[in-house]
Amino acid sequence: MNEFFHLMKTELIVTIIIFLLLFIKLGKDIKNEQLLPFIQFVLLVNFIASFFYNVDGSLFGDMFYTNSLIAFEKSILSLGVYLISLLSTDWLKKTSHLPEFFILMLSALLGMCLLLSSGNLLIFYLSLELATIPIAAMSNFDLIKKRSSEAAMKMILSSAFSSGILLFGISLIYGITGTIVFAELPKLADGSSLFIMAFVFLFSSFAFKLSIVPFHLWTADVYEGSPIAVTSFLSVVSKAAIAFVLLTVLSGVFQPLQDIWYVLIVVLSVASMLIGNLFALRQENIKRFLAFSSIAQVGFILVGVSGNSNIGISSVVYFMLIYMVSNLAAFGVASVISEQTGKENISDYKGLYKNNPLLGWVLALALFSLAGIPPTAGFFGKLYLLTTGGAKGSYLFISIAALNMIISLFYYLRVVRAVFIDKNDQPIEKLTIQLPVKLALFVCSVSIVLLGIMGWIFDHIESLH
Amino acid sequence: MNLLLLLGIPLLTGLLVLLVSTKVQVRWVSFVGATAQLIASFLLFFAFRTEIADQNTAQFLFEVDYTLIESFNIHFHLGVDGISVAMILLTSFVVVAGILVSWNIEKMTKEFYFLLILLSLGAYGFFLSLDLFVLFFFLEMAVIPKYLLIGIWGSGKKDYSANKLALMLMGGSALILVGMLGLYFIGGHEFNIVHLSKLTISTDYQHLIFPFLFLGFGVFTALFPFHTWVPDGHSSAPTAGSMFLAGISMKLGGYGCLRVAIYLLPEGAKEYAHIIIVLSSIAILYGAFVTMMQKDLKYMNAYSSISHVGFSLLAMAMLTQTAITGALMQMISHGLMTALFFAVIGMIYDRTHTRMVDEMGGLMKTMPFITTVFFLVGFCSLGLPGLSGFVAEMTVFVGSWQVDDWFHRAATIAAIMSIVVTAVYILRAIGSTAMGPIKNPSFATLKDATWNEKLAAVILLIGIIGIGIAPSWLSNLLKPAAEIITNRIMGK
Amino acid sequence: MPNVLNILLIPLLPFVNFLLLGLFGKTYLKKSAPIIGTVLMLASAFLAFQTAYEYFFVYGKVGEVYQQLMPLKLTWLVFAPGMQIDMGLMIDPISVMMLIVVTFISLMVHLYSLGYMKGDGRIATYYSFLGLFTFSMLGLVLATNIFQMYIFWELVGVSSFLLIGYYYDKPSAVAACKKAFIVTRFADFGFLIGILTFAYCGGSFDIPTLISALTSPDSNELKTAIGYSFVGVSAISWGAILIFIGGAGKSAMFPLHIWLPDAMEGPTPVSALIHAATMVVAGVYLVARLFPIFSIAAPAVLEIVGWVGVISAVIAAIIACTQTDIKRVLAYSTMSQIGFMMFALGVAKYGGEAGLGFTASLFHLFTHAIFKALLFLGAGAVIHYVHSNEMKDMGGLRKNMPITHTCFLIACLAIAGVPPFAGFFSKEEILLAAFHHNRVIYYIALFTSGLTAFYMFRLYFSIFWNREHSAHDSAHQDHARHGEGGWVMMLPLVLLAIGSAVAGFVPFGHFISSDNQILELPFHLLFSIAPVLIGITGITIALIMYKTSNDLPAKWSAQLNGMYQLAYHKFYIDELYLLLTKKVIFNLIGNASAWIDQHIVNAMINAAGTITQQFSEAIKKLQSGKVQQYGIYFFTSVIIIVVVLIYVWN
Amino acid sequence: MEPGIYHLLFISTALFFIGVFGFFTRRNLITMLMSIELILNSVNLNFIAFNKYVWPGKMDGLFFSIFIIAIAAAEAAVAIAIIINLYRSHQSINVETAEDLKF
Repeated sequence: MNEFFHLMKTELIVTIIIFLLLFIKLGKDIKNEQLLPFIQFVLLVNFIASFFYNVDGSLFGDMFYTNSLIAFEKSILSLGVYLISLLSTDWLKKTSHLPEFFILMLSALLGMCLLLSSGNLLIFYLSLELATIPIAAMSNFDLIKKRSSEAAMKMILSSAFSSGILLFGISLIYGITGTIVFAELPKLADGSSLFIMAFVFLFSSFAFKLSIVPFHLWTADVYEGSPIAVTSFLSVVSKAAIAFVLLTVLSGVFQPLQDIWYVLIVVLSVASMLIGNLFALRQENIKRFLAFSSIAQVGFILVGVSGNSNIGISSVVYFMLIYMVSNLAAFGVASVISEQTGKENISDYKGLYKNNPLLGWVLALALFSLAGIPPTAGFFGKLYLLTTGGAKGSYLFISIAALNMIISLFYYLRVVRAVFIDKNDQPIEKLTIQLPVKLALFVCSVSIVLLGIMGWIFDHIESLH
Repeated sequence: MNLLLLLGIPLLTGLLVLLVSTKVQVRWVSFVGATAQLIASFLLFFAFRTEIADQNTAQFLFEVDYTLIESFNIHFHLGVDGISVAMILLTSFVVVAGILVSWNIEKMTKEFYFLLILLSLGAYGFFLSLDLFVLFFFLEMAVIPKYLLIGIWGSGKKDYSANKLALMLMGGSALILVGMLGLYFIGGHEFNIVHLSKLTISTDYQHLIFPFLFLGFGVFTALFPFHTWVPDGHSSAPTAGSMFLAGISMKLGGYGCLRVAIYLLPEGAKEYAHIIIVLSSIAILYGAFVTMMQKDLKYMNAYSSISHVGFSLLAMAMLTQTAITGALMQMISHGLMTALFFAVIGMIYDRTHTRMVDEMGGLMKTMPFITTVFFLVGFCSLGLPGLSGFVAEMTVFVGSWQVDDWFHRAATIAAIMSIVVTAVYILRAIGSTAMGPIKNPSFATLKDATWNEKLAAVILLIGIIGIGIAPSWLSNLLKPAAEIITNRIMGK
Repeated sequence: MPNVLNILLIPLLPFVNFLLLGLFGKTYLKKSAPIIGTVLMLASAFLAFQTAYEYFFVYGKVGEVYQQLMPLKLTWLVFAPGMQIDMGLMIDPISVMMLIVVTFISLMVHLYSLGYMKGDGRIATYYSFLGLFTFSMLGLVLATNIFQMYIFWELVGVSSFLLIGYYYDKPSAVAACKKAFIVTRFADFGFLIGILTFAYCGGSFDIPTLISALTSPDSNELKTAIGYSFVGVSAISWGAILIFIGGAGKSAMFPLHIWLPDAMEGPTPVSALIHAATMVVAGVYLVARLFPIFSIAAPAVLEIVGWVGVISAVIAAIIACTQTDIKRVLAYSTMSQIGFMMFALGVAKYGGEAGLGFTASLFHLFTHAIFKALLFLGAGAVIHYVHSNEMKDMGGLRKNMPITHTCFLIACLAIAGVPPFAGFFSKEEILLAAFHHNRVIYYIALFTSGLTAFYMFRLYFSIFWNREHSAHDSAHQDHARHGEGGWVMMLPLVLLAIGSAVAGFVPFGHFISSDNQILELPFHLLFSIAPVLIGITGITIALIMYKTSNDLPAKWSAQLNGMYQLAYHKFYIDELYLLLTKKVIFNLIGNASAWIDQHIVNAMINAAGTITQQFSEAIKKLQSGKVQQYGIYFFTSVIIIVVVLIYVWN
Repeated sequence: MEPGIYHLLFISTALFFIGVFGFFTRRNLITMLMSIELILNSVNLNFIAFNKYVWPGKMDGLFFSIFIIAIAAAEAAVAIAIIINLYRSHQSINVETAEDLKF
């Protein structure tokens, strides 16, 4: 029993918070101004708690298992949620359904935690749905905005379709092997055509959630239409969770097929980088811009995945952490600006630095980190990904990845140029930044600077295996 | 001598610049920091000389080694040999001068100085590091400050130039990255330059990886035909930006070509030396001819930089000890000279508000100091004895002439021919700006250099004349290091 | 034994002058600058004469052979073992002779400039440049190492550049200084490659080492150097040719002479010092310095030297006959006289009697320096007086400027080869050497010396006789106020005139010969008849044409129309060069390179960006916004991946 | 004729493709949702068929299909809520009315 509490600690805490919020909702209305700090505090507690009492083990006949790496990944997710709750303060204070929003978000988080720990395909499927459906609802949270509902519609339909494909694949796997337990699958997996087909069906669902080209088409539309808090959740937390699971599934369950999926990953990685970058070049809306940039980033993550080694897993986890703080910083700035001025276009950012130097620096730092420019952490993240990906010795692959860094630098610099260089007669006036937002931006910036230079963090992740 | 000091001073200066409030404080903090760094560089130089005099035969001195990331075998590994010491001296000279000439920047002063110092930090780190990863880190770190310096404080078509510069340099570093990772895997997960230099890497691999590394660093040092960022970048950059760009940043590339590409992959260097020689001979002559046709002083100096840097690439590819020493001397000399050149152009531009050669004239009458410096630096550029350019070029020529076959001889003659063309464009620039009648009546009332400009010019002139009059200290500093490189090329 | 400090101070004192006046001349030493310069030069000249005396009469000779001494040799820069630049002092007959010439003429010019440049605002700069020039020229003369020589060679070039462009606000002066620098630079390109080739052959930059390696018949270096050939010419010959190109550039030999006439844009004392007496003979000195190599290892090149010299001599003399600017006439005359020195070297052999040409050449160098400096300083006095360079503005000045007139006449007689003035003796030896060695050269030279007498006296009569000014008297009165320029200007003239008169009696062969042994200069009275006669004929024709104003010159030039125009336009060599540089180098190469850079190299880089952008625009339709289409892409991709993985890859 | 596994699989595959086809061609959002339900049902059929004929000893397939039915219901609930909201803002449940977000 004690083991149950230890192993499912994060899930339990998240569940408790969800119920707590439900009860609060049932009770009489509390003003957002009072409720929000409380929620933020609780989420902080959740994040801090995720570091303690982590033990390895499994439950329910291996349906649920956890280890220190998974626990660390869960901490990253909790951190992401906490930071989002801070960064979106402006928007959250205005929203009329604050508890519901967090109930949905935490449900999704719960789904993701379960997903990371899932030990068989059933739990995997259930938690995946749990991690997806609430996000679709969240996308619609700007109830009166047309774009928000369009985004939600696209999200739910696409994800339902993709889970249909996923299920078809799972059913085939079940038909071939007779088992849905991860631990048994590698032994039973044969290289038959049907199995490969089932694998591709299954993989497409991952690709869909990670927005790997050519399964990425929903991404930009949904990112653009959703509220920024949701967009950042979608692009950071959700993506991180799926990436972590993809690592375990590919290198664990589908190890026998590794020659096949290596090729697949390489091709899709190149495609993602190219398409993501090429689309990002022309974007005007900052959210849409970040959507395509995140597609390109996923291409980079796949470089690390292709390495198929422990150090590759560490690099991906490390990179996701860096990617999270960088992207959240960018989204945080976008959110502040969007909430206070309603401006979301890159051209509106011209001359931002003049009145808002802090926002300008944070945004620049975040974008440099995304572009992989030292001394920001993004440089280290990307380099480690390339280093592990290069272990297979495919110079062409590494070269394409490196060349894509040039294209991506171009469009990141476009934003930097707007912020620092371009002239504007009516720049965005001085914005007030709320304390929680400031705190979160500070945390993100400091992490962006320090995560890379402090090499022991990577070594720590590496030691978790 | 602890090498961390050399990184610590700029880092501290940068942080202080961010902390202080007024523009005056920013300037003085930067200036004091840069001067302290200059003193530290001299301390390093003397400490290095003492060690050498004490028969310390280690390849790299004052090594510092901290494990950065164990899993990847990345070390924060610093150390210096003669080449690094010389490069660090060069950098600290240019930095002090650059900070001095920027004294009157009023727009976003704090940011400006911070970026300058960040850029210099990148250069110092680059010259100090003995670990490829750290080296690459510092190399890349210097890219974005350049972009911002040009973009924010630049002039002309600065957007285009800044973008071109950042993207082309990024392209260069992408190539370096690939080459570096290649070395890493071939060397058995090793980024350490010292260890890598002890390995015997199979010839095929060397042939494969060498182009990546050399071209990559070549982009930084304006290897033809990847030089096109140079003219636009330099001409749009603010004065100090151009000085740093040409004086320091282009040297990063040259240093990398030598230290990483040629030193670690000697077989590759031998294989591709012919191509490099052809490209750099083209760069030398073609750069000189294009310079001759320019009307804008900054474009002129930018193209002449392409031509001058071509000398060092040419000399490197000759693969003899004298030539490599010459290449390094040329890098140092060109760094000082071109920084001064840009400084002078900046001073002239600040006053006349034009950089067009044919709009000026007779400036000698109103600004004797500036034009005298202009004369001196022009003479340095065309290789006048007593100034550093001569010594460097002669070492290059003598070194190149040692390789006796028609191909190398022809390349050397082509290179020597460029000194005539250099004379043509330098005299044209000097003749139509400083000499002749005053064309624009408003120029008759211009003021001569201010104290900070004078100090900047004098500091760089000390370097130029110091090398020009007594070159052997520099030559002796560089030669042992060059010998190690040539020994590896010869397979000793 | 030589006193190192004394010798060292000879070049260093002018250098101190340069530094002192260059740094503080505008501020602290504004008044005293000329005096400081002159005093330092005086000291330097004194030391030079002392050194010369001691060398020639005290310690220089060991058993009838003058020793080559190197009292000081400091390593300056080591390129590779054996290949190093040394900075040293070389004391041997020719360098000591040159020391005297340079310091003496320089002193005269310093002195003269006190008057000539009086009241010029930048006189401190002027004196510091003079100091720089003298320093560099002395360094060149004293060089022990061929690279040291090159270094000072370049410095000499740059100080010449600075002094020609001294009147920097005159566009013609700016153009002239640029031209001078670039043309000599072009020649130096050859010189440098020549040095590299010599060093490659001889394995050293050290002059004595080089000479011994490349002249002793059994040395390996020489054998390889001769064996190694390029387009049928041996490496050593290539080296010698290239080095001679360097010398020809500096000495304004045809066809690299075009800068010299333009260089007259500089102040006249500068022309006297640099472009008449010292710098322009550096080419002669260079060949003389390396004479053993030329003579023994590359005799064919020496032949070339001879022909280039004599061609330059005659061409310059012809042009000089038609020029109207007095300084230009003197410039061409300089070129012509240097041609004499060159071909004298060309007709010499190493050692003994055959080395007559060598001695003669340097003898002529010595005498020419004196009388040509005198001519220039005299012309300077005239120009100072009439404020014009043109002959038509002069005439009848003999009464106004008696001292100048006398001195000028002595110099003209000297250069025309009228005994017993200096020029007669040296030219005599040259002609004698040519007569024994190469008759064609001898006849051309004879003709040239006639021309020399003619144009010199054309100059002389035009300035001092010709029209008797009545109309211009008032103007002359105006000029006359500053008279001939005071004693500081007249003293050098008188001293030089004395020199021109007596220098020929120096037993030159006792001091200088190709092998440093004493050579009795032969003197045949019968042989002298032809040159002297021809000289007198030239003078007579000039007398008829120019003594009084008449229409003979106009008539004759009309008769010789084509020839005259050709010579008047300097054989259109300038135009040819202009065509070559403007059309070929600027338009064909320069513009083409610039075009390629913009439209090909740069365009390629830009195209990479544009193509990416356009591609990005072209594929934007993929993201159609239709969720069903997304589904189709999704499903199709799945199917394609399955098919590819199963059928193609597996 | 006793229906065998191939018959069942044929039906499920047909259902799957009918669902996919419907998802691609129908313009009405509710109908598209129904098409997805068809896909899910084909998967259910698959699971049951495999469970009965291939792996009769295991119960995984049965459980799986029960969970799928449950999740499908949840999904449909959220989807319909979203569609209703879309109807409020767009006055239509035609998928083509909601194509503002593109490129």
